[in-house]
Amino acid sequence: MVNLAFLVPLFPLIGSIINGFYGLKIGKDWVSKIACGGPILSFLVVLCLWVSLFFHPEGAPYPEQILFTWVPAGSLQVEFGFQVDPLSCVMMLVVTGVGSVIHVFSIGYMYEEYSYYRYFAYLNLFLFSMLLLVMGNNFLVMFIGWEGVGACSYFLIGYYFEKKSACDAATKAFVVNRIGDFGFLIGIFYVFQTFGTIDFSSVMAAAPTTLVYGSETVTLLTMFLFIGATGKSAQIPLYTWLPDAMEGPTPVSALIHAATMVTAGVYMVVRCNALFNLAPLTLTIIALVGGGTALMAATIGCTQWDIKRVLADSTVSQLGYMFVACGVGAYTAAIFHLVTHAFFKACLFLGSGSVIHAMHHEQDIRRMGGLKDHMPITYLTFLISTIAIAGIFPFSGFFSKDEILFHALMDGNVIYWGMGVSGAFITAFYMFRLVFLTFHGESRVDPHVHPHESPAVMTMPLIILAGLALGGGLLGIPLIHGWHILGNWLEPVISFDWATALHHSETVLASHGHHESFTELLHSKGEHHPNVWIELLLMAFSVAVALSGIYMAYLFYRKHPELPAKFTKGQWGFDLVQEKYRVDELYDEMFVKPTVEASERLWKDADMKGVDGAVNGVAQSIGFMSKIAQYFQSGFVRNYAMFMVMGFVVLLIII
Amino acid sequence: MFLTFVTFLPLIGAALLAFVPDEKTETIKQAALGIAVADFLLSLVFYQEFDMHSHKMQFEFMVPWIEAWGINYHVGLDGISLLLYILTTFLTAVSILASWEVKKHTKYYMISMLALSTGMLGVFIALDFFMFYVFWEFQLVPMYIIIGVWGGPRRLYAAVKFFIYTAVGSLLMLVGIIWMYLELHQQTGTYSTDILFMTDNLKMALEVQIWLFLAFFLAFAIKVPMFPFHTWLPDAHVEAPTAGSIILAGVLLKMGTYGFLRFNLPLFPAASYSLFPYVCWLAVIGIVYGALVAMVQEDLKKLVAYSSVSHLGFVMLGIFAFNHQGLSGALLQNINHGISTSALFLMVGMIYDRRHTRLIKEFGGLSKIIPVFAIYFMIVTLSSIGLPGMNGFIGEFLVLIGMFQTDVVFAMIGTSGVIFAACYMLWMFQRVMFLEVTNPENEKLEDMNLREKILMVPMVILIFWIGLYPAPFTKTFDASIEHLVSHVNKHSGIKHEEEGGAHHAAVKGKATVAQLLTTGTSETTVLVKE
Amino acid sequence: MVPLSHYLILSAVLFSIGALGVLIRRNAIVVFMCVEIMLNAVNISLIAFDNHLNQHDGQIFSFMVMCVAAAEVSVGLAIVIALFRNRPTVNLDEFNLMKW
Amino acid sequence: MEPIPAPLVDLTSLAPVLVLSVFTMMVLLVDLFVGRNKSVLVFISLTGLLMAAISAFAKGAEIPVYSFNGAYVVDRLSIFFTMIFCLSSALAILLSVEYNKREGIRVGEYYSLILFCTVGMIVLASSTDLIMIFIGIEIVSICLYVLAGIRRGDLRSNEASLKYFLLGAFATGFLLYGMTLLYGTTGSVKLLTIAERLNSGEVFTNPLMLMGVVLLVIGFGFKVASVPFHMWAPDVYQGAPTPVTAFMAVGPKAAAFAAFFRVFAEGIPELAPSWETTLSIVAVLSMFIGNLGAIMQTNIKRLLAFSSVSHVGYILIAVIAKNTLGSASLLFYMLSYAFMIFGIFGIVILLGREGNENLELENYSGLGFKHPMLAFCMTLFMLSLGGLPPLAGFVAKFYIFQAALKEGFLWLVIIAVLNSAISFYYYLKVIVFMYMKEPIGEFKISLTPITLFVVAIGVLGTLELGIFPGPVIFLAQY
Repeated sequence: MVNLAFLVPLFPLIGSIINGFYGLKIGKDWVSKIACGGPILSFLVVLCLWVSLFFHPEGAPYPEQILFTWVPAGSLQVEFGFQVDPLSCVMMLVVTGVGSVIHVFSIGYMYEEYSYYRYFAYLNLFLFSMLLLVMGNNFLVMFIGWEGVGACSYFLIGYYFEKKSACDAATKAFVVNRIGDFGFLIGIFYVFQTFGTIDFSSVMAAAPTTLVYGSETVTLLTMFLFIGATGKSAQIPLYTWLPDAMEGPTPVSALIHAATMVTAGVYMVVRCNALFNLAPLTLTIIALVGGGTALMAATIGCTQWDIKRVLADSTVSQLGYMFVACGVGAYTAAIFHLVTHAFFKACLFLGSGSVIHAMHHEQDIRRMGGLKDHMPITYLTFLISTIAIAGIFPFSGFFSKDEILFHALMDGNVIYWGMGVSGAFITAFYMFRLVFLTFHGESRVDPHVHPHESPAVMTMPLIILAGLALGGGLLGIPLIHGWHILGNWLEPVISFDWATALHHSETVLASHGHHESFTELLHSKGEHHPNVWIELLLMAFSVAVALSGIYMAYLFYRKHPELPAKFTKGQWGFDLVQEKYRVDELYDEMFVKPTVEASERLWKDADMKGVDGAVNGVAQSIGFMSKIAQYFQSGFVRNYAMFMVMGFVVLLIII
Repeated sequence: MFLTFVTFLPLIGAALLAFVPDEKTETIKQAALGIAVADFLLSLVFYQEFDMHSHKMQFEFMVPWIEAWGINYHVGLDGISLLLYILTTFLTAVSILASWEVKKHTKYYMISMLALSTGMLGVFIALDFFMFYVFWEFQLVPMYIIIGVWGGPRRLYAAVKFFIYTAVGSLLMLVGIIWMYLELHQQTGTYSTDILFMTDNLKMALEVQIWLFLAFFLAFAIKVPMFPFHTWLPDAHVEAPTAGSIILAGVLLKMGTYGFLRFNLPLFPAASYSLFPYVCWLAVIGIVYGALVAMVQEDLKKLVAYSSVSHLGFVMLGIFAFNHQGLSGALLQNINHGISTSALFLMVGMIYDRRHTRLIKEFGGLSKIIPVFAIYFMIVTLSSIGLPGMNGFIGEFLVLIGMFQTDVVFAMIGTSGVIFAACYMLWMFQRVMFLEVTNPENEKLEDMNLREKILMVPMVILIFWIGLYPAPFTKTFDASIEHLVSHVNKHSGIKHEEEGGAHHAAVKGKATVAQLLTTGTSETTVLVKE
Repeated sequence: MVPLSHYLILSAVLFSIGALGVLIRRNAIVVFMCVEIMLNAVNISLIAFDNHLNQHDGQIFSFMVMCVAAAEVSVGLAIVIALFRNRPTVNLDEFNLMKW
Repeated sequence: MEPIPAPLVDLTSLAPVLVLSVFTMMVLLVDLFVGRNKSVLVFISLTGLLMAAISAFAKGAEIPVYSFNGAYVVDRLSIFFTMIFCLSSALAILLSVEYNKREGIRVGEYYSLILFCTVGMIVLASSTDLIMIFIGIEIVSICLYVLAGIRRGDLRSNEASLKYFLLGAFATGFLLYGMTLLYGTTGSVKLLTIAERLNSGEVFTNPLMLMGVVLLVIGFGFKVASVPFHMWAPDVYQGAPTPVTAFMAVGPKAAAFAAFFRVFAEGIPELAPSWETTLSIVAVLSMFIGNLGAIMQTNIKRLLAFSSVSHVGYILIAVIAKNTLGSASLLFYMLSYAFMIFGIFGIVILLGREGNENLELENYSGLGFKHPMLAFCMTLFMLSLGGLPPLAGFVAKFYIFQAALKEGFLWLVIIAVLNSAISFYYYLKVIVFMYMKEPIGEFKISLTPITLFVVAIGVLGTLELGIFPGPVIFLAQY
């Protein structure tokens, strides 16, 4: 069964090749058929794989499909292989599933575009790379996908390449991602140096008995990997590219910058949980970064007027949640939130896409309002997803977010939890702000524009995704033991043998002379049965928080629309937030400009004057000397004789 | 014998071309192309016949040349030179096809091209120092003529600079060669300039090795070119005609790295070990410096030229990693750079033929006007950036992972080059291909014609082939690299008691990083544990 | 009996006088004369050495020198005459068509 | 009274000298009878040279042979040099044939002078006695004085010969004085005797002797045109008729070097510590000044003059090395130099035409594509002079460096190497003009056969010595 794995990425690849080279010839209909056919087919294959996993014997290693040896270099033998285990299977399902839906949506959304084929070629190519990323059985194959998705996002952000802003955004996205990839590469090097291999299975198996808990090796290693994650998943400090990435077509934002690519970092961390578990320091940093990002992005979200930018910021902050979960070692929760987020955020983006489509590419919510009558389906689905993201029972967001918050408090500390909760409050506020401003209230729409409901090809996906956003919570029902489907499903991947690991660390440390005992740590890691009441209490609290946020939004934007202006007028703080804390400018001043100027100087001064100047200087000095030498050749016999005598004297003196 | 034939075939062809009357340009072009292609096909035979499992020289052929001095005509191929050899024949064919539009003195152009090809091939097969030097200097002349006659406005300056700069380095190498030749006689009583013989039988103290290493280093470093010796490259590239740039970037630069692999490492292992920190510093400086400077260039060719400086830095880093990954990465990167950069120069040349300018600010929005060109250009650009799945990545990855095991610091600095590569390449691409069409002259550019497609398709195929399935390429040099690594380690290992500066340096480098982060981490880890 | 050194000093002095003449005089003919003086200075020292070592090589040598000197003078004068035909002067400083 | 010892005369070892002298006389005689057509003279002199070359082997295998009680020797050096002399004189004569027709040099003595000069060179190369050396030098120089001024009507020619003559005589004075002092201090004029006396320590170095050595350096230095005694070379090279220039650049220089080598390496090697430094300085100066002077030149003959000065610098290294390898490399270098120089001057002559010799570099611009073969040959010679493989010049340099490194003169070799890098600049300049500049006027070149023949010989020699130097090296070394 696993031997079908290679088909999964293959279909989109074929699609992209066909569309890329013959797209113009075969016409839009065929383009769309091929483009959507690829993902859907691979979705079906993934389903088969998924089913096959049910019959997988307990405890046996998960099957891998090795296609060929990719990079043979002495001790380093990298295979080009795919890995089908619960984790990757979940990701594949999400990617192909959501991917197919979004493809379908794009048919409607992009239909007027001239270079329709180009769009779908890129989109399929993206799916291909994303699937490589999740399916790769070693770091390097993952890295192909890792950079591949970066490249595709570069293409797709720069899809409207006549717009300067789009190009800049694309380049920025790629370069920032590259900075992350730099970290990731170094991480891979460390992995190879420590384990002598870069296959996931062997590395993870060897980790407990190779690494020492909290040693700087593992800390460095994981830190570098995490830098990679921050780049891809838009965390502080590398998050700035994501909001700009909204220059791309909306479905792209839905697929790449909400549902799939940006979650790659989370996936990678979870995939390497065996390593991260051993690096407490890294985990702390991850949690802090995640929480910080969640808060910061949320605050920014409150102040934006561009519908897509709001969603982008919310994406960033939701990713922050996932990292908090990783940081406290609640990998299931992270994946859980990843999945639900994929559903509702994709739905939100597509909804916004449908709105923008209806409004003829108007994205400013100040020129919207009262759309709910014009486009009911869009409104409904959008609302559902909004409630979901706000985390109201029983929508999917509620379950995943609460699980994260719960773990944040239990396994982490109150700080993380506080960050999470306040983030939740703000999220609820700005998401409903968005809803109110867009759909409710009297219309502020430009009279020439006549908003209308989008065609079925666009609404169907919305409905599907809304449904998932609604019911997605069922994957992880809390409280009742054993009902956490996702948890049970992922158990084999993220189970970690603390006992051996810590024991090994102790022995190693002992051999190096300093005796530390990890026993109490081991106990803390042991299976804890939290008090059900505490959990319930937390849930209630967070729901209350969300509701209050919603109410506040209602207060501000429905009841007293004049309030916000009062509060924000001339508030430097508000301006600061609205300008996204001026981080872009900061980076510009700190890194971009200096680099460019330095390069200029390097070239003009160091290279042309310095290095090359030296070379030419030698040449010129020789030329000068030869000029001087010429003047001795005066043409007068007596001078010649004089020189002879002088030579004689000189030699005589020397001898 | 067959090797000799394939090597000298272009020269013979050139000699024959000399008798064709100048007017018959078409015939001349076709003939030249025919010869080059034939040579390429013949050279493929070597790949076919090559025994991948032995590090020994193959297709060896030796006849006495100057008995009085014990100099032989001795040629052969091994894993290190095989691919470079084939690459040379390939690029010769490509560049002749690329210069189809040359109007001025076509005949002499083709003659110099073919002569040049023989010179380069000779460098890669020579197994005798005297011969090596002969070819090494010989190929300067046709290149000099090509730049000087068919080059751009400042061609004279560039040509003379190229020639003399290279000559200075190689002349010092000559002194080194003679010195070793006499020393060998002192030790073994036989006069011989045979490279293999010398490698096996010549024993030198460390400081002697260091001096000789430096003599050779200068010659090769100028050719590579490494950081402080690189300034001839941009001038030469900018002024040279397209084909000249292709050959220059594709093959001539590789002679330098080849020299390091063939001479510096095997002959002076101890010196290589003890000097490796300095070489690596130059290499990483070259990587970063080249990238930064490339970022701010206004001239496309200059940009690519500086990017070569950066890429070759990777190669040097790989060579001085002294381990399998690094070396195979370096060799692979040689080929990759040969392909990607040549392709870049090709495409720049195509634009140049259409617009007669290479200034970036003249362009913009081309991908709308010439989409096919845009696709190819994008692929080539990405491969030069080193996107995984394309050739550039494998090489850089291997180089860096190899260096990482030898010295962390250099590996890290080197890896940062990956970021800069993205910066300058994509920025260039954006300014040339994206945005609106600002310059009316660009409105009516015509897209690639058949000849240009024929030129580019093999390049692209190779780019992806090496990127996705490099085994056919790597397996040619695995054995040789194994042997080289063991040789170097053995002979420098002996010296380790006396010196070991190298290892100290390496260890120190590692230590510093470790300390930096340990001191940072250790107590914080404690903090977290409580 | 005059010691060797006297002869040598004499010849050295003569030689220097000749050389100095070559350096400072402008007239071609006079320059010849100075060269002749130098040669004769050499002859003196030759004879002196010869006498000192009581051999005959020195004398032979000095004879040779004389012949050669004669030959040189004849050639030299011929050259000057040829020159004089084209440019009626014997001032050396006027002959520098070719320089730098 | 004891019987008068009959002087032991060994005619066979003198054979080449005698043969050549006879033929020279014949030329003088025949010249009286032939009218304006001098081709007979050419024929006779060529035969004479051929005869001389053959008769050089009269001694057969048992070399070296010393005769005239150690004043005259036939050995590897002398025979090989005799070959070079005959070759160069022959080539010079061949060059002159058409040149003289064109430039209207109709004097028959011309050829006899060249032959006399050759006689002098042979004497010079094979004499081991200060007196003989002196005589040889003088024969050579006097002939050259006349040859340089052979174009009586041309003021430049006159000036050249005058300068050459005055300075030559001046230098002769120094040389003589040096010889005298050497003779006085060692008590012998025979190099061998001097050598063994110094060796056995009968005589020890004293200031006079050293002064003598320096004076010798000046004398020979002038003849080979080494800095700072080179000043005459550019002017004379420029003024003299082109074939004579070529001749001067090769034959007499080679002869002077032979004597130079004999005196210093075979005569007074014991004094090496004192003259090594002196000669090294002279060599280094020659290289530098020669190259620097050449860089700025626009007249090809002056350019070649300066380049020859720098080559003298390289060759002096061989003298300094003073081992057998040194002498062999000296031979090889002179031979290859002969080929190159005659080839180049052949081309120079071909480019000239009646009334205008086209000696400026501009006259060469565009030659490359008008007369590709000619330009190709010129390129070949230039690169060979620069020392680029696989050409004669490279092998010769390789040889000399080898000799020097064997004696441990690393620094000299490095300086030489750097200099040859500098020298590339002006050699390339010629190529630049030929290929990379547009022609200023179109060429009226009459490819006259004999001159072409000389050029061809030059090319063949350059390539042969470059690609298959084996046999010649063998001859030179053993």
